[in-house]
Amino acid sequence: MLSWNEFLIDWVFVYGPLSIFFIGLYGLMTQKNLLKIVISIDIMDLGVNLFIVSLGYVKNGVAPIYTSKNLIFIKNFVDPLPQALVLTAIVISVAVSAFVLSLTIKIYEKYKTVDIDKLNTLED
Amino acid sequence: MVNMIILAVVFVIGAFIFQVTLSGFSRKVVARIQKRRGPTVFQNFYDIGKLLFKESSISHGFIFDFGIWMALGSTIATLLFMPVGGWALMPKYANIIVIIYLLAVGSLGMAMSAVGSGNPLASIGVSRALTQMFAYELPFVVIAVLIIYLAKSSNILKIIEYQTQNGWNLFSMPIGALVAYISLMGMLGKKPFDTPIAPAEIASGPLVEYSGKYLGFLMIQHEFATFIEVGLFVHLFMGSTSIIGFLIKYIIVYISAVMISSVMARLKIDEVVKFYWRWPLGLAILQAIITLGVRF
Amino acid sequence: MAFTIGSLIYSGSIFSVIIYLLTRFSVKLGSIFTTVLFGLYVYAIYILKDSVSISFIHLPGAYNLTFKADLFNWPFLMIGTIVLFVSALFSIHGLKSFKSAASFNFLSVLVGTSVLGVFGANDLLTLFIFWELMTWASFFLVSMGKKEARSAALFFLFMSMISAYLMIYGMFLVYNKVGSFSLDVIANNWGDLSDIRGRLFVLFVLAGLIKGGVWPVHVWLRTTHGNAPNIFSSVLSGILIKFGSFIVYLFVVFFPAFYLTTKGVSSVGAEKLSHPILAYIGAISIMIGTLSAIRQNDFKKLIAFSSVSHAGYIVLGIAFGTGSAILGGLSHIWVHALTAAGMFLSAAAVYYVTGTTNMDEMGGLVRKMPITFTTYLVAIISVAGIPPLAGFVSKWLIYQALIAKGNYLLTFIAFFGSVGSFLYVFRPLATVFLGQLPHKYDSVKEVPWSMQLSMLIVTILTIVFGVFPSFMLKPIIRIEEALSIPTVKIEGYSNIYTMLTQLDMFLVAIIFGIGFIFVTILFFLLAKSTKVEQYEQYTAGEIVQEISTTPEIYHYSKNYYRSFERVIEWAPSLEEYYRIAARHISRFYDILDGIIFKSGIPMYVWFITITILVLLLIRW
Amino acid sequence: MVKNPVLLIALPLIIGFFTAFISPFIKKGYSIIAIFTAAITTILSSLLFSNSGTDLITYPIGGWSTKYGIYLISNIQISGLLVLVNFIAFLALIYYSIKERDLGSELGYSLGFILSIAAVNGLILTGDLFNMFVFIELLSIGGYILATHKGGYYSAFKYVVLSSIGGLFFLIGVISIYNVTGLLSLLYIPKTESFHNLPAIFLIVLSVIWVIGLSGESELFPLNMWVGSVYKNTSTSAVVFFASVLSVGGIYAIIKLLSLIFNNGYAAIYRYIYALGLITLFIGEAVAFKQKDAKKMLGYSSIAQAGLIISLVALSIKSSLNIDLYSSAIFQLINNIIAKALVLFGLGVIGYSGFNKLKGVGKERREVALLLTIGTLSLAGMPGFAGFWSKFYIVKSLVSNGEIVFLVVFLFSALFEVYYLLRLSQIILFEPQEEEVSLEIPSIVEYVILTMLAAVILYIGFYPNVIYNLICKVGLIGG
Repeated sequence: MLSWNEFLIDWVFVYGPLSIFFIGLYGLMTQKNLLKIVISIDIMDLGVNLFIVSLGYVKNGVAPIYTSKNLIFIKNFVDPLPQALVLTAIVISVAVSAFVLSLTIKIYEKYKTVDIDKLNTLED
Repeated sequence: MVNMIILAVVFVIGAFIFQVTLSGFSRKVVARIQKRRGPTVFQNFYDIGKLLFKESSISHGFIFDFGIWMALGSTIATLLFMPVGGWALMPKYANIIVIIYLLAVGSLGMAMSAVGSGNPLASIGVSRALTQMFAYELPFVVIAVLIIYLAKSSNILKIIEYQTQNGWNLFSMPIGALVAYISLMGMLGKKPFDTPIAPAEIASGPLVEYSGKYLGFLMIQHEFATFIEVGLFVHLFMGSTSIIGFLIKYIIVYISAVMISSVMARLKIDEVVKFYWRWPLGLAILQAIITLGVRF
Repeated sequence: MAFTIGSLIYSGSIFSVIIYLLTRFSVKLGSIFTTVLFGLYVYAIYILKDSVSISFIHLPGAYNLTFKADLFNWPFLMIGTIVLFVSALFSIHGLKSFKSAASFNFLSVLVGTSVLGVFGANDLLTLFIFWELMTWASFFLVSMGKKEARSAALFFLFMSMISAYLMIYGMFLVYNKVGSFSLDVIANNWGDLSDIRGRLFVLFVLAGLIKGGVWPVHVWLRTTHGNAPNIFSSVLSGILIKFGSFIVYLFVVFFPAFYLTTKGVSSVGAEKLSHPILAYIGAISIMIGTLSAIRQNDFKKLIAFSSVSHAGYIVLGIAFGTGSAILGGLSHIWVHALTAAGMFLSAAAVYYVTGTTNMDEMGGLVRKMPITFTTYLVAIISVAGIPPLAGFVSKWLIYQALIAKGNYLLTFIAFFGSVGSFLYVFRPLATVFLGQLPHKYDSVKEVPWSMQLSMLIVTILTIVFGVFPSFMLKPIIRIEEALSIPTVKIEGYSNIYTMLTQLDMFLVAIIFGIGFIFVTILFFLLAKSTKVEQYEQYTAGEIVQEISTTPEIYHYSKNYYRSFERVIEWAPSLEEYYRIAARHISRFYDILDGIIFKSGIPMYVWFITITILVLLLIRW
Repeated sequence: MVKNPVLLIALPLIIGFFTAFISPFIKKGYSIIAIFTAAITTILSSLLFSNSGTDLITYPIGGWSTKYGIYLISNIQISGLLVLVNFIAFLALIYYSIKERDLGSELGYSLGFILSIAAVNGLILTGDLFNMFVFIELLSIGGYILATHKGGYYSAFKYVVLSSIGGLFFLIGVISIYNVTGLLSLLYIPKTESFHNLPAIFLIVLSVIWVIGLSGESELFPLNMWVGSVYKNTSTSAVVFFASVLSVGGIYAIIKLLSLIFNNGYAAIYRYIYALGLITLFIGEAVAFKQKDAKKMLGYSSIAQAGLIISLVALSIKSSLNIDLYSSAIFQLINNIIAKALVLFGLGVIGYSGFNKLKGVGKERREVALLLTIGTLSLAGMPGFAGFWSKFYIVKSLVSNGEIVFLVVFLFSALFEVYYLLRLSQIILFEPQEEEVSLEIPSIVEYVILTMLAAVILYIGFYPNVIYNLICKVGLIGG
């Protein structure tokens, strides 16, 4: 019988984010609409970010904070670095999303379509 | 040196008289085959003389003349390298390759002169003549090279010497002799290989524009060339050291060729090529294989 | 004045820019300058004859370009510079109506330096660098030609690059083994290279065959020669394809023989130097070149295929391995350099006045261009191997060697090529120079003096080398003696002795001359002939003016050997197979482009995914 | 003077933000700021170059230990590459300011250029994995902006999608290695015990993920599908950036990862990457051969070169840090970006890139066409030009290592490369003109740019060892 902890680590923290990632990938492989492609990328972003956050998980972990009152070194600190990294990654993905959405608008303005098949014939 | 020059002059004149007489004789032979009486034996002398001293003749420009000089001049030059029996004017240089190629200069000169006349029939004739040459040279070369190899020399005198020691090549390689004989027919332009001349078709081809002394020169050239070609065959296959023997064999070969040709009909030029490259060439290679197989 | 190859190359590269600027200023001046430069090359190489000099161009760093002029490469340098000089002389007037004359002269000088660099190289690196220099310079030169020249140049480039890449691989193979590019070092260590010798041989000889235009890699010659600028064709066929022969000479004769000689072998026999497969490749090349040349309708393409056939003679001679065969093969390089130059220059002269090289459209030009005609006539007599011209000597030497060894098949093919060459060389003579002169060429004149002069030089050299073959053979015999290859004896200027027989070219020429003069005198003693107009012909009773309104109709030039072509029509064309292969490669590349790059984003993602899966799942 | 290379990254960023802030007050002259930035980074990198030696020097930032903190690494090879990249960026910006300033918003694109410079410098210099990720993303964002310069929005879209996927892969790799070693420092990860205990399959997956993650920027297969259309549909200055600046960042990042992290004996890894590089080389040359647009063609040629370089580096590490192979790869990288920049500038000066429009323009723009031909000849590896020597050294190292398969693939693709490059010159110089094209008269500055690059190519062509010896002396970073 799977313990709750193993279930959490394996299925929620690893396979969960990965499956979200693959859903995004599936979207990229199948969708022909630019907006849907943008959404697929965002889904992939989400999956990766969740994966990063989940790697920092430590069972019964506490916040990795030293204060002047609490100078004791505690073994089950949660790793703070992935959380710091994920912030950067999220910022970047937001920026990219914004950019790519504006590109989509521009493309629509220029070609009056967001369908990939049509765009391929219009611009190569 | 003076001796050499006298000998050369005598040789050329002798060859001329002999061959022209013989071709006159051959006309008689043909006539008899065709149940005619035929002209006199000396008819060819009359013809040449008449043509040479004719008052009027037509020239088509410098190349037309130049080609004639080149044709006759180089044929005479070739003749000087040609041995007769065991005798040769320049024994050291009686080289078969030189003779074959020098003879080509004569043909080239004649072809140039003929095409230089500007008559398309002449051009057609020349193109056929060159094609025919390409056809008959190949089987001939295979056999000639075989003989050169056996004699270990391309000097004709050495080849004759080889035959006096080992017997005639005619007997040691009969297929080769047959091939060379067929090639000889082509060289001489006898029927069925008279496609380049084809009087009824292209009005004698290369000769169409010639008259007077031009035609006379070309007739002389033709007689000399015949002498060289038939002579080569005799030397290669029936080599003998005496001049008289040579002349007898020569007469036999030449007259037989004339006789055969008088009962033949003309082939088309692509048939000529196909024929030579199918039968004589194949037989020549067969002969080469047989001879080499026997030797090794 | 001390010349070295290095200093000549320096001067060439500096003058190339000056000549470019001069030609921009005045075409004639630039070409004269080029001619003077190449004339200087000829002179310098001539006085370098008996010197063994090694010169350097220092590249900063580990590699130097080293050059030598010694008896082993002198003949190549000599003939190369002569052809360069002659075609530069031709270009003084020949470039008049040429659009990019400045670039032409600039690149010509680069090609000139590359000739010095390749033939004068003392190490493989130098050889390779100048080889590639020649490739790109001549690529641009060929591009300047006719309409189809651009694609022809690209094909030429492609084939040249294949040969260059084969060479660069071989070059480093040998470098890894002996630690040097130097030819002497390689030759001295030739015996220790046994494990890579086979590979080296294939790489370099194949490279040489491609460049030399030998079957089955001759396919670039037709289009390249046919479409290159006319003046450059003579250089291309005269020298540049001899680069290939030079490489073959190095690897088939020079290295093994030099090694054996340094080992103290007193006589290097044919068994050590003979390469039967290569000899047969040369023989096939003779046949293919001859038969293809007969079928050409374009003056220059015909000469191109004759080059294929003659490259075959050269390879056959060199690869056959006996002293007489190598002598014949190497001297054929001289012969063909001159005759190819003569033929191409006369083609260029014809093009200069008529603006075409299509043989159908011409005729009777001998009336207008006697010098050009003479050049062509002498060149073809030499090409066909007819005495008393140079072509006979080299071919005769090859025949002697083949007959002496009793190789029937090769002898037969060698004769085949020779007899066949009568056919194809006669076709331009008949259709371009002889026959009826069309009205459109009524006003043409003989080409200007510089072109006449350059053609005369070629003609005279061909005759001199034929009548006095020792000028041509002695330098090559010196090579063979230095390599202890038993060779033929030569006495005086013209008497050649081989195992089988002897030949005196001067005597042949004299007798030929006597016969000719005798007949000519006789001709003039007889009654004078009347000269008639070109139309006055025998027409079987028709009146010329009625049946032919133009001379073109009365000139037999189209399908000259149609009846013969019918006999060989069934033969497949190698060129066609190459074209099919190229089309397949091209289509495959199109498919790659279409699948990978032209598809949309979903396909891209599929590709990415598949790539990752393939990379991860295949256990390497 | 200033020895810390951090200014190479910080200064462009600071200038960029500053420019953005002052944009409400000044309306023009942003391109001058961009040129100014590139000039400063060029000078700074030359200073760094003159001060650096062959040893790898670490420059910690903020006083942190290099094991845990952010730091930069540099030696004479890295700084030399920086000089070159910044210099070409400088030339491209000059070209931008005189010719293409009005193509789009001057502010936006100037910022894009400045951002790209910062990102490339950062990517080449950084010694830290997460920083590397940030710079990759920054580089991509700079690239996204540049890709839209001439309104090629759809091609930019492709680029964004592919690059984002690459970035995600890279991030997954970074976080995985952090999870097992607890470090992000390139120099220290291989020294940890936990790294040594990692199963081989983990390292293989990791290396594949990283290389594929970086393949978007370095133009390697499989994320390089954007290259052709972006090259075709953007401005000359932006294309020069892509070909000679941004791709260098990507390629050098891969080189750093390979040589610093995986440098001791995981032969399997190198087989993958080597194969990937060879496939890229072959496909790139094959597809470039078929193009009818010069810029697109050069784009695919860049792909092929990236594949070649990565293959060589992978091979050099596989055959126990072979300096020859590595040096020839770096030499090829340098020669390639210079020559490619020259050809692209030349095309920009002419103003067209479709073959049908380029036909015969050399007759009117003779000097430009000749200078451009120097570029194509160098790319084709003809003697007298820089490219010959890199090809020479590549073949030399391949033969001496017995890599015949590689050699055959390389030479086979090089055949087609020579063909299409010289065909470009041929079209420009010799083809008869078919369409009427209106050509602008080039300014003297444009000639100066072209001449400068051509002179560099010729100089290297005659004195290859000046640069090659330097590359050889350093050898592999971390080697």
